[in-house]
This record gives sequence, structure tokens and C-alpha cells, in this order.
Amino acid sequence: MRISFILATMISAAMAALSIAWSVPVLVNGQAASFAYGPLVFAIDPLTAFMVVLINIGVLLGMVYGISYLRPYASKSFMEALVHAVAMVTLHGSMLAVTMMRDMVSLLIMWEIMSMSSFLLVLFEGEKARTRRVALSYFIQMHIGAFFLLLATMVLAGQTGSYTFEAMGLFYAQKPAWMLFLPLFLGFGMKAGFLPLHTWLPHAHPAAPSHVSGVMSGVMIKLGIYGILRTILFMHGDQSMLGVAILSVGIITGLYAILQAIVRNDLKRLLAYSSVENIGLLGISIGMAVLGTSIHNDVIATLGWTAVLLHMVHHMLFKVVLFQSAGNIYVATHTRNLNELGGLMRRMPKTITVFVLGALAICGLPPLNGFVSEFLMYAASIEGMKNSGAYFSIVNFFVLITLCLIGGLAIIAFTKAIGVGMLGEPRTEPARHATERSWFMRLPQQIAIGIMIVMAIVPQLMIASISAVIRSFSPNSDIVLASLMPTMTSLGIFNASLVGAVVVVLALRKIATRNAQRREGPTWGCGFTEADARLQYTSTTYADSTVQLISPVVRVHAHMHALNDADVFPHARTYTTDVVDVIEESTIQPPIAGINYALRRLAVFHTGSMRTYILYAFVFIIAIAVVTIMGVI
Amino acid sequence: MFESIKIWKQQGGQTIPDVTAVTLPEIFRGRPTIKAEACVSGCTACIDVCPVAAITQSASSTISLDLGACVFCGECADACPTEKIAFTNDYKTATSTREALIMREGDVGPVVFDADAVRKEIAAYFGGSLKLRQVSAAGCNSCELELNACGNVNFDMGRFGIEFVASPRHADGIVITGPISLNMSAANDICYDAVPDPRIVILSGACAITGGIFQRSTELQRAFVERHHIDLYVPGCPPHPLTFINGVLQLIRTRKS
Amino acid sequence: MLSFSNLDVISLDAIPVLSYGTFLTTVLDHMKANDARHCVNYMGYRLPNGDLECFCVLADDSTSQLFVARYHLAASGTMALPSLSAHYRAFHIFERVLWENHGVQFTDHPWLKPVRYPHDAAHGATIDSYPFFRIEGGEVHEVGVGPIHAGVIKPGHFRFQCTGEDVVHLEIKLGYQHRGIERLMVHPSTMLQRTVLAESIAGDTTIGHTWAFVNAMQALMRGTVSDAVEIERAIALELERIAIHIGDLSALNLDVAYQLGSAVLGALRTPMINFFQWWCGNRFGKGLLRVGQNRSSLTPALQDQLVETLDDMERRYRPIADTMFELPSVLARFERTGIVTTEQAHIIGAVGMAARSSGLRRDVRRSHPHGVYRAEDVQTHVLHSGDVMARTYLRKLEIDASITYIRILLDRLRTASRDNGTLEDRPVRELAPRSMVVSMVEGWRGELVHTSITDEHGALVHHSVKDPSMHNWFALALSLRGNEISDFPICNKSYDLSYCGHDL
Amino acid sequence: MISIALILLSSVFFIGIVNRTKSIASGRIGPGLLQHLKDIVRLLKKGSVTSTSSSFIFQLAPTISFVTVIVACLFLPFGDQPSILSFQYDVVVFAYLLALGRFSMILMAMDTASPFEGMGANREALYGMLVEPAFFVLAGSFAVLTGHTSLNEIFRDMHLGSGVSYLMAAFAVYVFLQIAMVENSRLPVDDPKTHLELTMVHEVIILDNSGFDLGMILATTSIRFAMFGVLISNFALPPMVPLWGKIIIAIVVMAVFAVVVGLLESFRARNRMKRNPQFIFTLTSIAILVFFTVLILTNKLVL
Repeated sequence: MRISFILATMISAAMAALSIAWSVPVLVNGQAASFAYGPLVFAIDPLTAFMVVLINIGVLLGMVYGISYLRPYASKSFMEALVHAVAMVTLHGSMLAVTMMRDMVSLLIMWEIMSMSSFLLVLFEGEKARTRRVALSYFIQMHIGAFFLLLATMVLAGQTGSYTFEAMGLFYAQKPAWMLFLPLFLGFGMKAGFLPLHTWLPHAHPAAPSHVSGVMSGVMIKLGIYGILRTILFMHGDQSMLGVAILSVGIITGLYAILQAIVRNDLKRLLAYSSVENIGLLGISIGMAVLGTSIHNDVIATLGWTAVLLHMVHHMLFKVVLFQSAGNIYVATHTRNLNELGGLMRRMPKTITVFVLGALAICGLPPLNGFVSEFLMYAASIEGMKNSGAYFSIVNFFVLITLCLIGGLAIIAFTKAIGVGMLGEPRTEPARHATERSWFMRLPQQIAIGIMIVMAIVPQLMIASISAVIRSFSPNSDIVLASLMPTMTSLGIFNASLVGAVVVVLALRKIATRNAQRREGPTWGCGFTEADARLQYTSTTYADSTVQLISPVVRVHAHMHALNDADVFPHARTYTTDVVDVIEESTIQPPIAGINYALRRLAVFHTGSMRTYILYAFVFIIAIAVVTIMGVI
Repeated sequence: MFESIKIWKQQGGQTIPDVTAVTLPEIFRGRPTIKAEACVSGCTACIDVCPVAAITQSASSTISLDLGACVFCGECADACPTEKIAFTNDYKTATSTREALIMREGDVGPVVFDADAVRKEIAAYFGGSLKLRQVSAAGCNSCELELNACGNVNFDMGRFGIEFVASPRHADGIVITGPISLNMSAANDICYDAVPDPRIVILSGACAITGGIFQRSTELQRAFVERHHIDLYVPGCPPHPLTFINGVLQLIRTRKS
Repeated sequence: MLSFSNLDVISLDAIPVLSYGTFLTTVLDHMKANDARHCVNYMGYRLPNGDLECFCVLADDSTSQLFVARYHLAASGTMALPSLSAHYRAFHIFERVLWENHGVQFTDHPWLKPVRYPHDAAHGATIDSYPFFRIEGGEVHEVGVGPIHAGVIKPGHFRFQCTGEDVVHLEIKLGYQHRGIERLMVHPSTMLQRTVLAESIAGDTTIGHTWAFVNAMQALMRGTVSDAVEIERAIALELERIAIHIGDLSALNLDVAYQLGSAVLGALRTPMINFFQWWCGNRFGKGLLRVGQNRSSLTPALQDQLVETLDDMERRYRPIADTMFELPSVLARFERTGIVTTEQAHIIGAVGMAARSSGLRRDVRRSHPHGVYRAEDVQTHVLHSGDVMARTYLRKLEIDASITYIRILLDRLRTASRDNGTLEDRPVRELAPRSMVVSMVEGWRGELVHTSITDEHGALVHHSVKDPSMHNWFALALSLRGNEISDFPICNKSYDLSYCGHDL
Repeated sequence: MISIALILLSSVFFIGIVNRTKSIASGRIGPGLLQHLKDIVRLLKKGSVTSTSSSFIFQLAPTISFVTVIVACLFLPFGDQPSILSFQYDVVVFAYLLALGRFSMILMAMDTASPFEGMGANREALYGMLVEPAFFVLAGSFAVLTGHTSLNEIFRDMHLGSGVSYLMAAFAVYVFLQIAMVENSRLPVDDPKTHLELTMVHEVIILDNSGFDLGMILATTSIRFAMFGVLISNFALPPMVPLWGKIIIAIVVMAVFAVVVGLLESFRARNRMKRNPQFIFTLTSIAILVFFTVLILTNKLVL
């Protein structure tokens, strides 16, 4: 069955080669190019070229990983395997196509194909009722997003008589920006996962197989950001209110999502929330950049756009690394529950080391690439505090506080994931018997880590290579970038020398301790003679002190029959918790429950058979196309 | 705040300036002496009265007293018809060898501290800084209280860089108090194993050195004491803080010539 | 049940042997009759023919009465019995010891777990295996502390079931200190060996345990000591109380990192125990109490020195005690931390300080007075909040009360007779045959109970020691429920229970 | 250059002065000024015991933590004397270096599979997260005040003039002092003296470290403390004073800092663990006060 997937990978590789070949010159020259195939026009400007590179790297890493990840699923029927492979290629192609479309109608159609192919990918383990439920919820929510995009298209076409992107510029010049931007932001933001539209993401990403989760979290949500960037590209004039609005959504998204990540016990769920958090960071950066552009502060604008673009690539890389390592852990232990893991560092050191590096990067810590983009965000906010009036100072002051809170909370979330799930002693038998995965399953992550290291050491080259994209957002960016380059060069050298310093000190340590006697022994447990893996912090309890600070934003329901005063000798008790995403519970769950109820009544649609779902997907793609074109006309 | 300063002033310096030159009250039962004179013939009063069998009579009918077992109850001195045995107020009884704890007839001088028995790495590593992990191996709490007192304002052992620490990983040795019960022996081993090299072992109190009053108990497991080199014996029931501090200071400041 | 009082020597034959069924209903009826009754001891020993003879002693605090009942279990008969603990939780520890030492299976015992792990325990378990209560589900983490604690403290193991920083449940496992004291007591020994052994039951309660022991022996010898000796012993006991209470106040300050309090109070303990050194040559009063006599008496010179020491101590102690109980940062740690309700204290049968800080008036000096205490001039304080603050503040009140009481005793000592005892000339005599005596002394922790039983030759066949900690350890466990784990040290220190007194 | 030399020099005495102060405040003689150094030297010579539960992270973390603090020191200027490393926005680098050190120490603690160390790691992560905003708000405020974004330039151009600005500097110094107390796990957040596993933050994290690594950790702690000392003394270095004068001022300020730490630890009790977040929040709010003062000083905010 893997044959079909290998074949798919080869097709994808070809697509990647072709699209990159088209894109690189665009990035280098800053000149847009376009190719027409009949009525279909594929246009490549610097932003598209940038997205093309990002998508291709992410998808290829995912597909190479998928080849070996799929090995345990040999029992899948040929049909299912074929659908999976085709959906993967379709996803890749549609994502590339989305970035190349230049009018809302064709974008919407490509968007629908992208959604549907990812829906089929989520359905891969459709034999599990839970996966089917999650996929269905994903399906519904994606169409809520599509509906907003459709609405935006209609607004655009209704007001300007055209649905090309150029018409957006026309619209923004004449009408209040929010009338068009709001539906667009809701539609694209749903894909990206901005609050409160994120609710599908923490379910869909973990439910998909790990190679797909990486692609979805690392790449596909960036298409949402792409959509927002694309429309901002056509904005003019003072959009500072809009900037503040995006920024505020970003702040709320980032803080809320990282808090959710802290309380999650499911490793992939934690990673999914961390993706939402990074979308929040991107939102903050976009907001700052829009603000900077609006007040004609080129420094803030340039720093902001650079941070946005770099962080998109960075996040793609470490999210692929993290999801794939999580996939390796899942294959080795068959659980994603951190409370059932532990002790993996001694059993599968190479996988876990990669995970730790990924976590280091996603927490924005030096010396990895995550630090570079967070550095730019901080720089933008400090500039914002410094350079403008009180209002902007205070707005940026909130950004600054948010950035460092998110940074600190991310450290809690990822030290929890690593500390509880991978270090210490194994908590269950499966974790005890986990073994290292093959080199081929680790290869894509190592490649990604390699790219990350390069990006951390020579950030100035990375920025230079996307300067054309930055220029398209902020025309005067070249001057700012020129003055920023020495700092970025220093930062790169700093990153490299930090590693160097650690190596030097390690060497000195080795020399200094060569004569000292070293022994091994059990961890000091106060002389207690029965070691027990229960004597370790669990994922739930590690998060507890944070939860107590922030409830009721994050609600953890504990279930235990309480001990009362007279219960001197208590009877057996069980303690379990479940975490509620407050926003999900109050916004999306009631309608979804209603739809589910309706679907149960119409059981005929809900067959559980792959073919039916594929049929639905086609029906919807056609429906969307028809409705769009009808609506526009 | 003013109240605190008043208290602080009233408190003043409480520390014993020189721990090596304190005179304890006469009644304090420190190092015993046994005069070198013949006993009343056939008299075994001291041997009979001793609750811990610390007093033995050799073939030549000279008696010796083992400070390692002695609980310093003083009953032998009372029982002796000729006042041959007497307890002095000398508290410097800690020593590096087991042999030096045996008081023989005619021993009137201080307890011998054998410098040659001190391992040479002790002074090299711990001369100015020594962290100890205490193991209460079924001690009755009087030794523990006295070891705690070593660190209080009065005795202030910390000024010599000697401190008790929480983790044996941070420690340079263990101080055992109590007769080492069967139930504590495994924990005691674990604790010793957790101390990085080089490490020392100190036995504090009669119980730790010989089992003391619990010698005959079936609930002890004293293999540890036989298996390992003991660096310092601190006799007493319990040892006076000054005994302990002086013993440790002697141990870490002895440099073999 | 046979009614008697503290230090009465009763003939074994006067105690009827009940069947277990009758025993159970009789004891339960007696417990039901009056709320002020609690179990002070319940123990058993093997008769020469292998049968098990068990005694249960109840105390009625309101009437100064003690009650005893006994039953026999044939070596060949069934060992599976219904338990008293099923009805009154406070019996749990005694029944566990009976199970551990003699294999009596209490079928409906709610907490039948090992206590001391003697080498020949009937349950066969070793110290490495203890059936801890655990909360299932994989989301609670456990914290195991001990047996080797961070400080210079005795060994015990504390197992916390935690959700983050909060403790759901604490279980305490002891037994590390088991040295076989009760066995050594009946091992062929001299009276001096037994006395030294009594001094070593718990070094911080040297005076208390030794007094309880010598009282039991003196009673069995049908002898008395002079009034002066009795008063000196009471002074020694109060000195011990002051010294430990001050030391504990210092330690409590250390645990909340209030350095001034810990340093000043720590230094104040020194003159108290140094006074013992001046009096008897040992800082803990070891070697002071002997059967029939005190090895060194409180001479007028020493009495003056004691007055001086107390005056000086009071002068330095008042300001720091006042400051400490006014300092917001200290009070914030003590107040409403580690609450044990009166109901809980009653259920577990708490005694001494632990009971008095939770609203139960339990003080042997008043409820079962012996010797000097018959004058009823000692003051007992009771606090009701049951938190760390109550236990800390109770210490301050008791220090004050003890200072006052020592002054009263010193006055009485000046006029007391030194030669009206009957044991002066010959301190060690034969013990009364086939007798039993219960000796209760209120140590600083609470009631110390030594129960001695002799055979027909006057030889000691059983000597049972009960430290108040046997009851009170459960109070510590309860005090942690719902508290922060970082408050454990102050909860623990506020009780300062004895490990070795429990483990023997 | 001067600051790193000063930091290394004063780190030798820093803990010593704190402990001397505490000894005197409790009426004892106490250990000498160099006791901490002796402890470290002994540990550097000693052997080690490593836990069988732990991985290479346990071995690596102390080194990383040490390097981060040393490198962070390289960013610190001394008055108008430039630091060794400096570039725009290096305040961010400074804070993130400390965060990296914290990250590695947390993982090291979790690596030992001990509940105590998990507890310490948990607390460290939480307090680290809470204390960061206070630092950044201050850094941002000074960036606004001076118009610069590197530590070097901020301290070079921090001309204090009016009474309000001194008040602001006083607040800032107070916040930095308390940040130093939190970062170095001192009272009232943590108590380095109790030696009780259940109540500590920093000491429990290192419960399983021994030998060279432990020595390095202790050295890191004292260097980090001295680093905050130099940071604070930078507020008291007016540009007109000659270099030797500045050095004297810095030494005096640091000595006072150490004495203040010692006194703070002598006359109050530590917080209840759950009150700590609240305490750290207070620091952030004072930092926010500084920020608004700066806005007024720079005429951004007109009341």
C-alpha cells in the first residue's frame, strides 16, 4: 500500500521542483510572473513565491516522513491507501494553487479542494468513531469559513463589480475597510485558527496521522495567514484601527491558546494548541506591521513584516519537527497521553533530542531560529513603545507584556511535554518498552533541524532572500533592512558562539573532572526503598499551579469523590480531570451538537464508508464553485 | 522593626568564641579515668552495674572501659568502693580509631586522636568546607537534637564551614546516629551510596558505635559498621555538641606529615 | 470492666477473663457511656502456654477512673475476630500492633496495615512493602518523603497524594526506628538497664518516659519516694516541656524562614537544657531519675540558679514571643494552616497538645493526677481553632504556665520533706507478683502510659509503652488534607511527634 | 570589560556578605566571607554520582546554565564603559539567555524522576514566567526614556534629572532587587536556608546534582546575583565621575545590595507558596508605574 504513497511523494517532488523553479527567480528579482493555462491563470509574485517555498518544504518533509510512518497501516485496503495518497497530492497541489490564484472565485474553488483533501486526510483512521466525529466537525467548520469567504466575494463583487484581487484595492480605496476585511478575516482566520475560530484545529490536527498533522499545522494554517496578508497587500491609508484589532485578536489568541496547551495531556493536542498560539504571535506581528505602515513608521513596519514572514517559515519547520517526533513517540508507545509516557529520553534518545531542539525553538529560546523571529517581534514592540505617542506606546506595551508572558507560558507547556512525557522514569509498560525508530523516520526532522540551524546562524541571509516580499508590503523597507542587517548578523554570530561557548565549557568540564570518580546510582529519594514511577509530577499536576492562577479562563474539571472530615481511613478513590476549551464550549459546540443530532436522524448520510465521504467532498467542491460563480454573477 | 532591633541588641553575640576551650560544669560526665591501682580483690561491682557491658576485666585483672558502648550514666563510679573510676568534665572524646575509645587503667590524659588513621584526602578536600548528611538510624532523638544544636547560635558550627545538608549528593559524608535498626539499614546503605567520592563516615553516640543500650536487641542490622571504614567515632549518650564539633574539626584539620 | 486509677497496683486475678464477644460489647458499652472516655492502652502478650492474653485499658477523663478488661485467645483457636476499630477509629493502632505481633486477624478493621515491622512480624511483610492508600487515575502524583529527611530528624516515610501543590491525602508510614524496646524490657535485665532503656525510648521525652517507668516500678515495689523527689521530678518534667516547646518555636520560625525568631528562640533553649547539665550532668536529664531516688537532687544553690535562669529566660523570651505572634508574615503562614477539627481529634483519640489545640481537654496532670499533681495547681490551656497557629500559640501558653508552675513547685520544694519515702534505703526491691500497674504521666507531647504486668514470681512479663504519638500521628496526616504541600514542614513541626516513641 | 571583571570579583564575596549580614543579625559568628568560594572549590574537585534515571540533559544543563549567565554578563555595560557584546535590542537577548538557563535547569530537574525536583521545576517555571514581564516593562521603559534599545546605550544615556526621575529610578531599583531575589530564589519567594525538600524552589532542583556540576551551579548562582548587583549599581553611576570613582561606587552599591538582601532575609518570614504569584505580580505593577512615569517624563502622556 505504501507504493501509492511513494508514488504520490514523487509526484509531489516534481510539483515542488517545478513550482520552486518558477518561484526562485521571482524572489530574487522581485518581478512577478504568470502562466496561463486556458482560463486558469497561475500568477507568482514575491509573496506567492515565498509561500511556494514554504509549502513545498513543509509538504515534502511530511511526505517523506509519511512513507515510513504509514508502515504499520499495511492492513489498510488499496482503495483507502490510494485515496490517502491522492488526497495528499491534491492537498499539496491545491495549496500551491491557492497562492497562485488572482481572483476570489478561483481562490475559493482551490480553497475548497484544499479543505476537502485535508478532510479526507483527517479521515485516514476513519474506522475510529472519534476520528469520524472530529472529521465531520472539521468539515462543518471549514464550510462556515468558506461561507465567510463566499460572503466576502459577494461583497467585493457587489461593490466593485469584479472579483479579482485588484478590485480589493479599489474597494479599500472607496469603502470602509472592515466591510470587506471582516468577512475575509473570518474566513481566512478560521483556517489559520484565530480565536474564537480555532475550535476545529485542536481536534482535527491530532486526529490526522502525524505526517498530515505536521503539514496541516505547519503549512495549511499558514494559508489562512497568506489570505490575510494577501488582502492587506491591497490596503491603503491609515488602517491603524484595523491594526489594533488584528493585534488584539492576536494577543487573545496567543495567550488563550498557550494556556490551553499547558493544561492538555494529549501531546498532539498540546502541539495543536501551540500552533494556535503561534498564529496568535503572527497576528500580533501582522497587527504591529499594519500599525507601523499606517503611521508611516518604516522601522516598525519592516520589523513587523520581517517577523511575520520569518516566523511563518520558522513555525512551519519546528512544527513539522515536533509533530513528526510526536508521531515517532506514538508509533513506539501507541499513546499520546503524557501521563502514560515518560522515560523516553533513555529509550529513544535521537527522536527526543530532536523534539527538545524543536521545543527550544518554539519557545523562542536562543540559539535556534525561533529566537530570531521572536527577537524581531520584541524589537518591533520596543520600537513601537519608543517612537510614537502615548497611545501607541501603551498598545505596544501590552504587546511586550504579551510576548514575554507567551514566552514564559510556552516554557511551561514544553517543559511539561518534555519533562513529564520524555524524561524521568516511564510511567506505563508501553513507555518502558519503547524503542528508537528507524533513521528514515528521523531523517525529515533532522533535515528540518538542519535548516533551522542555518536560519539561526545566518538570519541576515534569510531576510535578504525575502526582502522582495517585505518590500511589497513596506516599500521603504530596504533602508530599514540595511540598518537592521548588522544586528541580525550579530544575532547570528551570537547564536553560533553561544553553542561554541557551551562546547568549550563542556570540554573544560571534561578535563577538570577526568580524575574525579564518577558513579551511577538511583535518584535520591530520601532513602526510600521502593522506587515507584508514580513518584513523579504528572502532566495534570505540573499544569495545576498555572491553572489555579488563570481559572476561569481555563477550566479543569476534577472528578473525585471528596474526602470528608470524618473519613479518617478513606476508601479507594479515582481522580480524573477533563479540560474544557471554554470558547469551544460556548460558541461552536451547541450548533455542532445540533448538526450531529440532525445527522443522526438522517443516518443515511453518515455511513462511515470512505466512498460516501469522498462523494460528499466532490459534491461540496462543485456546490461551492457553482454557488460562488452564481453569487458573483 | 524597632522591636526587632531591640531583640537583636538584647540577644547580642551568643556564640561560644572558642569551642576548643570551654569548661563544662564539674558534674558533666565526660571522659572517664581509671586509676592504675589494684581493685578490691574479687570486686566486680562496676562490671555488674554497667548497663551496657562497657567495662571488661582482662586476664591480668586490670579493667578497661569502652567509650564506644558507655552511656555515661556514671553508675560505675558510684558503685566502685575505691573511687577507682571517675568521670571528668573533659568533652574532647571523639577520635579517629576504635582502639582509642578503650579507656585503660592509668589512662588519665586526653583521648588519643591518631593522625595516621586519618585518610589524607580528608584534609585536602574538606579542610575548609565540609557538608554532612545525617542518618538517623533508629536514634532516640537526643543525638539528633545535639547535632542540630551544633548548628545553633551558641555552638555555630557553620563558621567552620561544616554544615548538615539535605541531599547526600551535596554531602561529603554521613553521620550515623542510633544503633542502625534492621528497618533503617537499607536506607542507610542507599544514603551512603548516594554520597559522591571521597566520602567519610562518622558514628555519633554509643548506639551508633556499638549499639549501646540496644546491643542485645534482635531488631538491629549493624553490618554497615563492619563493612566500611569509619573516619570518626564520637562517643556519648548523646555526645555533647562540643564533643562533635571538636572531633570533626580535628578530623578535617589533621594533615599527615 | 474493672475500675481503678493511675498507679494502682491491681492483682491480675481481679480482672475477669472475658470471652472475646463479651469483651467487645463491654468495651463498646463503656466507650458509649461517656464522651470523655478514650483508650489509653490495648496490648497483648503470649502466656507460657502460647495463649495470647490481651488487656484493654480505658480512661475516663471526667472521673479520673481507669477501666481494664482482658480476654484470652487460645494458640490453637481462631485468630479472626471482629474489631473495635470498626466502631471507634482510635483503637486502630493497637489492633494493628496485635495483628503485627501476634497474628490476630481483625476482619472488619478499616486500616489493617503494618506498624513497626519487627523482624518476626506475623504479617511477614518487610519495611519495603507497605500498602499505601493511593488515588488512581494516573493524574495524581505522589510525593514520598523519607525515611531520610532533609533536616537532622528521625526517620519516617510520608506519602502525599497531590494535585499540583495541594495535598489530597497524606499517609504516614513508620517503623524505621523499631529497636524492640518492649522486648528488651522483659529480657532478663537489671533495673538499671531498664531505666537506661526507658531514658532512650525518646530522647526528647527522657524525663517523661523515665518518670512513667520508675513510677510503674515503684508502684509494683509497693514503695514511695519522698515529696521532695516527687517535686524535683515534676520540675524536671516542666523544664523538659519548656525546653522542647522553645526549641519547637525556634524550629517553626526556621521553617517559615523567620531568622530572628529562630535564632533567638534557639539560643533560649540552650540555658534550659544547660540547666539539666548543671543539675545532673547531662543536657537531656539522662541519669537523673532512678527507681526510688533521683541521682542528684536540686540543692538550694541549684534552686537559686534555676530561679535566675528562669528570670533571665523570661526577660529575653517575652519580646521575641510577642514580636513573633504579631509579625504578619509569620501569622500568614500559621493561621488557618493544617486544621484538625475537634471532631477529627475526637475520632482519632488525640491526646496531649494535639488534643488541646483542637478543643479537647486532655491533660493527665489534671484528669488522672498522681503525687504532686493532686494539689491541682497546674494550669491547662485549651485552644479551639486546631490550626498551626493554635499549636504554636498553645506552646507559648504552656511555656508561660510551666514557668509559673515551676515557681510554685520551687516554693513547695523548700518546705517539702526529703525523707518520707519508703524506698530511700533500699531503692530496688521485689516486684509484686501477678500484678498489673498503669502509670500515666503527662509529658510535653501528652499522656505517656507505661503498663507493667508481672508473673507469679514477680518477674516482669510484659511492659507496654505507649507514647502519645501513637494516637497523634494521624492528626498530622489529617492536618495536611487540602493544604499546600509546602506547608507540611510547619504542620509537622507544630506537632513534633515522636518517631522512636511510636516505633519503640 | 570592567563589568564582567567586577561581576566575577564580587560574586566571590557576594553570598559571603549576605551570609555575614544574616549571621550578625542572628547573633552568631557565622562563616567567613570566602566560605562560599571554599564550598565551590571543594565541589569542583569532588567526584559525582549520577542518577540512573537521568539522560544527557542532566549532564548538559548545568553547563548551559553557566554559559548563559556568563554570556548575559558580557552584555552588561559599566556606566558609560561599553560592554563586550552589544547590538540593538540586546535587552531581549539578555532576558532570553536567562530564560534559556531556566529552561535547561527545569528539564534537568525533570530528568531525575524525583517528585521534589518536579516540584521545584514546576515552581521555577511558574515564577520565571511571572517575573519576566516586570523585567521587560522596565527594559521597555528605559528604551522609551533614552531612545535606545541596547543595554550599552541605555545606561550610557540615562541622564537622571528631575526628582520624578529619581523616584522612578528608585522604583526600578526596587523592582530589580526583587527580580534578583526571585531569580536567585531568595526570600520571600524561596528560602535557601531551610534545607526542606517540600518548600524550596532552587535547592530542590539541584537536589540530585553533585561534584563539578553542583559546584558550577553554585558558581552560576553567585555570578547571577553579582550580575544583578552590577545591573543595579549602573543606576548609580553618573557620567561625570571618573572611572575609579565609579568602581568604588559600584562596589559600595553592591555591598549595600548584599547587606540589604541579608537584612531582608533576617527580619521577615517567607511567603506561603501560593502567595508568591501575587507577590511577583506586585513587581510587575510597580514596573508598570515606572513605565507610566517614563511616558510622562518623555511628554508622551500629558496629564
